[in-house]
Amino acid sequence: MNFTYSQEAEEFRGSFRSWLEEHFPQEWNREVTGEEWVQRRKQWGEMLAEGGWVAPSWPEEYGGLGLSIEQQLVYIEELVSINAPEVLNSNGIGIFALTLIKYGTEEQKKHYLPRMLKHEDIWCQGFSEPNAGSDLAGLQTKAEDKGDYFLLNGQKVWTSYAPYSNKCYVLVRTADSRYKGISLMILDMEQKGVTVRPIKNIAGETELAEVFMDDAIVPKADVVGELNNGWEMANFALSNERGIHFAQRSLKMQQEFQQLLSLFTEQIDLGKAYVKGSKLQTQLVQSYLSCEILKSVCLRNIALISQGDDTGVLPAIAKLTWSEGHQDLLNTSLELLGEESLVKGKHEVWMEKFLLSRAETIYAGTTQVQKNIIAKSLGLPSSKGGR
Amino acid sequence: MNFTYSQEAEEFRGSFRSWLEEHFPQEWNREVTGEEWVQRRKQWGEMLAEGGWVAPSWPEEYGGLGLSIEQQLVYIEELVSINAPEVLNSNGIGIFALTLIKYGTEEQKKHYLPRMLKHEDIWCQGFSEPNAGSDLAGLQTKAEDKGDYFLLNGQKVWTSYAPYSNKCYVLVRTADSRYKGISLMILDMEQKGVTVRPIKNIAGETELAEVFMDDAIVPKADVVGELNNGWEMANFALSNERGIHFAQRSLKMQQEFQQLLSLFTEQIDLGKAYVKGSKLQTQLVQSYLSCEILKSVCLRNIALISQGDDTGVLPAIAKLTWSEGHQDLLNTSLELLGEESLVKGKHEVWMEKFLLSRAETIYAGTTQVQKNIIAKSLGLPSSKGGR
Amino acid sequence: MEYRYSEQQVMLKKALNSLLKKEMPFETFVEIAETKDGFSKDKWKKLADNGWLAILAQGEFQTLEEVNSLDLMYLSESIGGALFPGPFSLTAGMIVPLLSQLTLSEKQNELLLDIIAGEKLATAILPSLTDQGGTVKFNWPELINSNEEGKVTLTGSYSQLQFLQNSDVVFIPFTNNEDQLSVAIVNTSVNGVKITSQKSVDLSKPQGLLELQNVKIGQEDILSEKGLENLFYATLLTYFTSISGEIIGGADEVLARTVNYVTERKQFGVAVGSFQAVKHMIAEMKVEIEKARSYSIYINSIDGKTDKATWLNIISSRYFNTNMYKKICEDSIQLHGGMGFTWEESIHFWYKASMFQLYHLTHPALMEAYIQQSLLPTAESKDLQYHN
Amino acid sequence: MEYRYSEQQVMLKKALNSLLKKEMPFETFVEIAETKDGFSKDKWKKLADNGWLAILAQGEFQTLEEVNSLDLMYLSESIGGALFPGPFSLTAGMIVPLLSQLTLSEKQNELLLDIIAGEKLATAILPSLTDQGGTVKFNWPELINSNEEGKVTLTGSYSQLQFLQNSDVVFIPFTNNEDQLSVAIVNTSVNGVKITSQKSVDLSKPQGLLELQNVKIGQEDILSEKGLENLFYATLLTYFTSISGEIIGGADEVLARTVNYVTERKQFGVAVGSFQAVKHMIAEMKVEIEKARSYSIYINSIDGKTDKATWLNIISSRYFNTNMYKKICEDSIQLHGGMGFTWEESIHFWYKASMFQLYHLTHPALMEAYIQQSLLPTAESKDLQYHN
Repeated sequence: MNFTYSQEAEEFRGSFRSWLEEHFPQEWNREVTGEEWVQRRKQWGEMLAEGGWVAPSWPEEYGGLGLSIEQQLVYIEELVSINAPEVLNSNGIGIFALTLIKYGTEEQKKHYLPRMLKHEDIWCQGFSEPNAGSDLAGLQTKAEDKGDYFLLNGQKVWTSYAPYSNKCYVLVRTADSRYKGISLMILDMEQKGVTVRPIKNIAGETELAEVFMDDAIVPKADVVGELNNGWEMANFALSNERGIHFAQRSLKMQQEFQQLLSLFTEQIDLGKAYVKGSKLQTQLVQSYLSCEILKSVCLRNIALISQGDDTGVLPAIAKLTWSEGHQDLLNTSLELLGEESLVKGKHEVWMEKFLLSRAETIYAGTTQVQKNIIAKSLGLPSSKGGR
Repeated sequence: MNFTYSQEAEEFRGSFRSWLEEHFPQEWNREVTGEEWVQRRKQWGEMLAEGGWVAPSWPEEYGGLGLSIEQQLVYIEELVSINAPEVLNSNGIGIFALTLIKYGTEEQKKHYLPRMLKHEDIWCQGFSEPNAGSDLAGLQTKAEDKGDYFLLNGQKVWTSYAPYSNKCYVLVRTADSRYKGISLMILDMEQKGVTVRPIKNIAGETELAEVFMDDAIVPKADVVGELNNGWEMANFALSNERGIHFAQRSLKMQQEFQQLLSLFTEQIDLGKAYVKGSKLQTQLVQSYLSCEILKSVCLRNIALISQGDDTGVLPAIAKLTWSEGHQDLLNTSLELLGEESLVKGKHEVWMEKFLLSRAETIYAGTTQVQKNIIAKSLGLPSSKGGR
Repeated sequence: MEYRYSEQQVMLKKALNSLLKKEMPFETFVEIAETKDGFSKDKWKKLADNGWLAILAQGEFQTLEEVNSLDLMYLSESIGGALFPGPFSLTAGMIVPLLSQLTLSEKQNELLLDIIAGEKLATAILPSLTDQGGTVKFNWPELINSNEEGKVTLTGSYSQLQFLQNSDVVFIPFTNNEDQLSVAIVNTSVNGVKITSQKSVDLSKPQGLLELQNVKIGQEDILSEKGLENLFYATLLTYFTSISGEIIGGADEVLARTVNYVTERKQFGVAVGSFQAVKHMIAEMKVEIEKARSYSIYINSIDGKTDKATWLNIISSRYFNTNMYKKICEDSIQLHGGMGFTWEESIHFWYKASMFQLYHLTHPALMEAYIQQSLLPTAESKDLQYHN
Repeated sequence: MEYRYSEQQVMLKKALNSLLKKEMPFETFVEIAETKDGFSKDKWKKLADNGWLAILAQGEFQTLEEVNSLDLMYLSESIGGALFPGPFSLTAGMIVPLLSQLTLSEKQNELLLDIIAGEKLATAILPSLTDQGGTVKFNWPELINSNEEGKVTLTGSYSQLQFLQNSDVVFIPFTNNEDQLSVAIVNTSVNGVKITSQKSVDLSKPQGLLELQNVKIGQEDILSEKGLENLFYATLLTYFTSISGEIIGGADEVLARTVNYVTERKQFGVAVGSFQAVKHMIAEMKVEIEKARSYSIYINSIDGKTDKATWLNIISSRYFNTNMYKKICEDSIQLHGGMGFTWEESIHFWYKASMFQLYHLTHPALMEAYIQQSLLPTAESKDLQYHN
């Protein structure tokens, strides 16, 4: 058992940190929202790409850093510590690219990967459908073989950043078989057959969208991997998220906990008596525990990946620990603010974060789906569904 | 909406209270356990019977008081307020007797009811089996028609007070049909074919027992109601518990809450610092709420019964509120005592009560079964099982 | 004992429901919430036209006999279910019963009639639960006031006053030199009054910042009769009862929508509602709502109230109800899956309303402390009346 | 980074497991618990014979190199899983490492060898978490002592000392005139020592009442070297780590038994474990256990500990673990249905062991307060070392 970083990881930290110190814009301390935020994410992606730092997990031959998982953790730590924005193409770079590298043709890789790095193409994910969320394999978007191309008809939902994307990696139905009838394709969003309709989320923002395909065209050269092998590729793509993804969440949550502590002190100084009540003190302790436990679960997970071992149900446990703990932490921030949390003003960011956090027990496998997975791993009969 | 007692109820209170003041033994303030406790319950049953007060819900023609539900509530209130023991035959008097009165023959009623009142027969309930608890209809004890009598083979479990009983009302399988193959019979426990094996419960006590039937005989005259109509009668019998039963639990719990408050004060006076900590203060508030809410749910339930209306899922809600709230209340008592709760001594009763309370979310329909019932009432597809 | 609503109650409820169905269908609410800052004078007048604002009016303004706070709670369930965007509970539960029990001048009388008719909208500063030297009780917000030449001068500010930006008058309680409670009736259009709309997350209850700079109030606009404070607190109880009704009605509506959703919605080829995990969550929602309902009805129906016990009851049930409401909405969002997270699925409107309730006048941590001190009174708090 | 046990660790674990399987199968535990008041000297010696009590011994007593508290925690999981009825953590985690790091007289040396060999059983009074003037920290129990003619006289009582009735000696810490910590080694058979067995609900950890009446202790039976207090606290950390292992191992065993039960047990014609509500409860149990395991391993593996942070870590994980253990057992009982409620189904033994853990030295409310004050230090508590 050993949670110290390898020498290589620390070396990487040194060089990355120097680059960041030189290049990360000081003025970005000022937080921005909306369109400005999206542009900042794009700009940051371009800057990192220019420096060669944008794709930590890709092999070097494709323009990545070829980092070990420990180094990737360091990469994330450094970015979180300076409060850097996530690059706009994170979905493509972190999830789809590795799938393309494993399953794609040389032509596809040569064409798409450099453009992705440089943020010339912005990618979104077309997996979920109105009737296929937790039940992803129930997807119904139809791709009809028309000789040179496929004709796509159907609808995707929960497509993050679709309004800003020109490419979408999309799962479509190419045969009847539930799992063996799904294919993965690259959809050009800038065509007549594709309509994007932004969905307002609970906080009133519109990063999410529905994507309608109405005789949309995908040339056969844009089919990824073998036809009808999409289910395997989708699982591969989603599994890429698991390791480093939760470590990032964990780091962010630790940062938020520190902000919460400051808020506590601030409210006490303002004479808000309820802060000293039993309820909030207990909640503070619970949030501290969640942060520490999540950190330890994530490090255990990464150590296992690092040594090439199966992580078992740890990703599911990390998901549950994070999503529930994070919701509770943000809920505590509202309790600290009391009535003030309701209105726009100095502390409005907490309400926004809180509202957005309601999705965290839903996306990337609902709480109930995670529990199904864990129960199955214990040898209990498999089950489906639930929320 | 009106939760005041009717005049008749208050009149009944007056007369019952006078009788109790005159007859309830002062020396019973001293609590006893084990065999002594059982004897006290029997003696109290005999005393009440002698005064004509033992069967509040029975029609007067059978020796009961023929009380309205409101009067029954008053009856219970008066008994709880003086901390009277439950009569030993409560299971027979409160549950089986009403079934016998509705479904039994005149001979059965004439023979069994007076003996039950006077505690000449002590009754236990033979419903649950090792593989038929939540799934009661899965019972397997077989009753074979032998002309004049039935021959019983099988096993019952969780039979409260079986070691003290000489009669048992027992559900047996008389045909294959899951629900339409169950019959209700009166089993004489004092015969060769019946063996009672006490089961130690979690607190080390042995009120519970397994009952083994090995060619036990039930004369046909002791079949209750129609053959194969046992399921209906079992449901009728169990539903008798629902109204007044929870009111009794609620009253007891209010009493315990007062004791808990005293314990709080006592521990504070002893300088136990942890009592003032957030955790216990919050738990105290929760227990207070549980008591008050349970009281209001029970009164609503009784008011509905009183006016002849369907109580819907209120009994299920009362069961959940009581069992969970009661476990929490007792848990708080242990937290108040801290390490002291672990050993025998002045406050040992709290640990005993706490351990026994673990069964409360299991018997009389587990928590999960109650939730199944409630979900079904909302129009969701019916489901079975769970814990 | 009786657990049923009377014929009159049932008739009133039906009438209100049918009005709401007609005037405040969900699309109308959404439109008002999103485009009209949460208030429509037109709809408010519709409510008033039918007499609903005077349901608890007393004396000469009384329209129905034998109507009490429990009736109001029952009716408010419909208001909360429909998320009616207007200060119904404040007006019908507090302002109208309060004013109608006072001796009013002709001008004041007219104001009350205007309020009842929905011609004028009024809001009020209310006392809130605070911790004063270790004892939690209701306290008045502090406003600087001076009393010169028969005029009272008010200076100070008050944040997050409900429906302020839509109101014609504000009732402002203040303590006069003799430490006695008075209430100033301040026209929102007079000099020295500044009103700023504060964007609230709860779109059914707009809030505003009130700033007063040397606002002079003449005696004719001051209520100060003897017993005013007690009456104020008595009607505050009715107000709390009414918003309890809003909570229970809102939670009920959310549950109904959730049951509907999981019944319609399919996953793995079957209705989401057929998964046991889903069913149990819904059952738990039902349990919590019925607990809240039983408790609230009970405490509003029992006889022999004493003042202290009444406040403990009201705070205890409010503590339970507000938590319950928020939890019900959160479970509902979870059960709606991705849809629950969108603006388009409607649950978030109730969710945000539940957050308004959670912190409105009575922070949950202070309610908890209030109950604690009532159960285990310390030397300081033992003999206090809990509101003054 | 590495998340795997070394070959040596795995080998040790296997050896211990095979010993436990042979010497402490469940029936044997039940017999000892029910008929021998929770201790068997014979079984204790079997554990000692294989060197397990000296696993953390230092200096000349050391048997293995590079063994630390994390190894002990790993091994203690097996002890907790088997509910081994003996003071393993106290002996191997605290008494042996403490004594082996002190300068001992020949007689004391012999005692240590006897303890390691299982010939003599020792127990010890430990400091516990208490609230002192608003600050929560570890404090020594108070015993009256006087120091005359080179002899120390002890008077006082201490309740619920683990394995007291089975012990040959008791280590009793006391503060001497110079406010320095000393430890008296008291033979339980000497005059003035009265021992009463206290029937504990946890049948794997018998407890007793120790009463001392003017017990005179000679200098030869007093440990008082410089740095003793710090060493005492350092080994107290190991002790807490070891009982964390017992907790995690116990919870693991309860989960395994539960999974087994719901897989075998049928209801409505199918295994109970196929109901989603059951599966989800079990999944939650697994989650909580793995959280506890991850956290405990992590805090015992990180470098660069500072004293304050170490105590916060130990208390935080203990707070989590003890609650987790109790909850796991409660869920298990629920999942066992009626069987969970009987003495015959075994879960109650672990359940009761979890209750011992919950209150042992560190009441959960005080742990919570300890964490609170570490996170939001007040003026008084800010600069304190948390144990003295």
